[in-house]
Amino acid sequence: MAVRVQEADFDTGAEIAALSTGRDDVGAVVSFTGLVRGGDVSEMVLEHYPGMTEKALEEIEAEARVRWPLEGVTIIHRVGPLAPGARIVFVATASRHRAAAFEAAEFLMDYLKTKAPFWKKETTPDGAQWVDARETDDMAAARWQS
Amino acid sequence: MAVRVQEADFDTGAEIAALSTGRDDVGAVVSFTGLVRGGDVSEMVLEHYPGMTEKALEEIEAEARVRWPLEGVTIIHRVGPLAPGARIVFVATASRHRAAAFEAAEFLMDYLKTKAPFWKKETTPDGAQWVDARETDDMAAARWQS
Amino acid sequence: MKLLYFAWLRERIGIGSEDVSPPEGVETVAALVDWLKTREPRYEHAFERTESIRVAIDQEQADFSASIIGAREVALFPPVTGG
Amino acid sequence: MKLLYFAWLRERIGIGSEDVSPPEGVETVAALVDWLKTREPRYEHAFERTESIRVAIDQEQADFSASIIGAREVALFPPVTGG
Repeated sequence: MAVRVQEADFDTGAEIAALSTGRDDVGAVVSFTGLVRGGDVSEMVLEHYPGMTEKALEEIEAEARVRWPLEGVTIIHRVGPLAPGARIVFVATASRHRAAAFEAAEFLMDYLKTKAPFWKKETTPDGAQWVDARETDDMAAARWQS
Repeated sequence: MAVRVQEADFDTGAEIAALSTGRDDVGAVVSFTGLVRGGDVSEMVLEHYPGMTEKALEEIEAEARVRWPLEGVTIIHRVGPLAPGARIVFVATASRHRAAAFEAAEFLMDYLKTKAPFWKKETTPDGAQWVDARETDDMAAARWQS
Repeated sequence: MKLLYFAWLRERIGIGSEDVSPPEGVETVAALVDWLKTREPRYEHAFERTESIRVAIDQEQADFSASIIGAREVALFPPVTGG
Repeated sequence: MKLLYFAWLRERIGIGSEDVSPPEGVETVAALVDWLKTREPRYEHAFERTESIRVAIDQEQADFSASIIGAREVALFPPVTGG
């Protein structure tokens, strides 16, 4: 399945390769890997809405496939506790040409950030706190609406 | 080194991981993998200008680092004979935030396509032919000039 | 009707889900939230700033003005912060 | 001065590199190419459409109007098609 929500880590190289293995019509694969940044943060916990999450990610994928000619899409989002430096999210797009792959990957991340039901809680020296939604993420998602 | 020109294949997962391993200030890694498309093409040969190629790629990397706050950049370009489905080129960018990583990766590919001295020769049923430069690549590179 | 709460809303209310039977006349998300606020102070506290609360009805994003009539599952949560 | 040729330019000229000593007065890339065209038909053929030929002087991109005085290495090639 193109969309996965899991506690386990994932293998970016294998995921990228899977989008073009056994076929020769893919000219471009773009991937995005999101990681937990440290600094004051000692741990991050990802909560989600089981059932709706998968549905939301599949809708986001379907929307990307309507907008761009894609040969493949993979979306993986981890949940549960994650340490600084850990992978959180992975999005990859395969297309014949690079522009479609780049745009679709950026679109998927912008939409995922504002539409998929995940919530981050960070532990810092001040205690554990839910991360606030960022206005810049709303703005990033809004630019795809025309 | 951040820039490599080589006949050998490369490991996309290892390259992506290398940009964030042992550090926790990287929040986003974007990668682009370019592959040989098949169809009528049975083989592709990549010629380059040894010496200038590395220099050109390093200049492109330096330009990206001036324009975006990047924590890391990797550019790999293969040369020699390549079969359909084979990886040709890899670009990866690491940054604190995703917008910089996405934009820089796209910029690197656009500049590489128009400024790095590589030439492709395709073998089709009609024989071997040098690939023509595409006007759309010049247009893609031009949009970064303002 | 099943209610689901996530993130700090879940923590303030103290439970992740519950089954409720709203009284007659409670036909929208907004009315549902107003009714919940009358039940106990923890709901009042959780829903004090409804502009920062999002809603999904049967796992689809919805507005506070949306009808909850016939809904099986209504989820209330803060703006999402994944990715 | 070392000249380098790549891709179909290399194939038409039949060699990838050569050392040349252009006569006095040949001071730009354009003049160099004009002089090469007078040498043999294969150069005439290779350089018949100069608008589709690019140049690098000492491994830096340059124009046909650029000076070649003091240059160690001049490379002539079609528009690049990597990536």
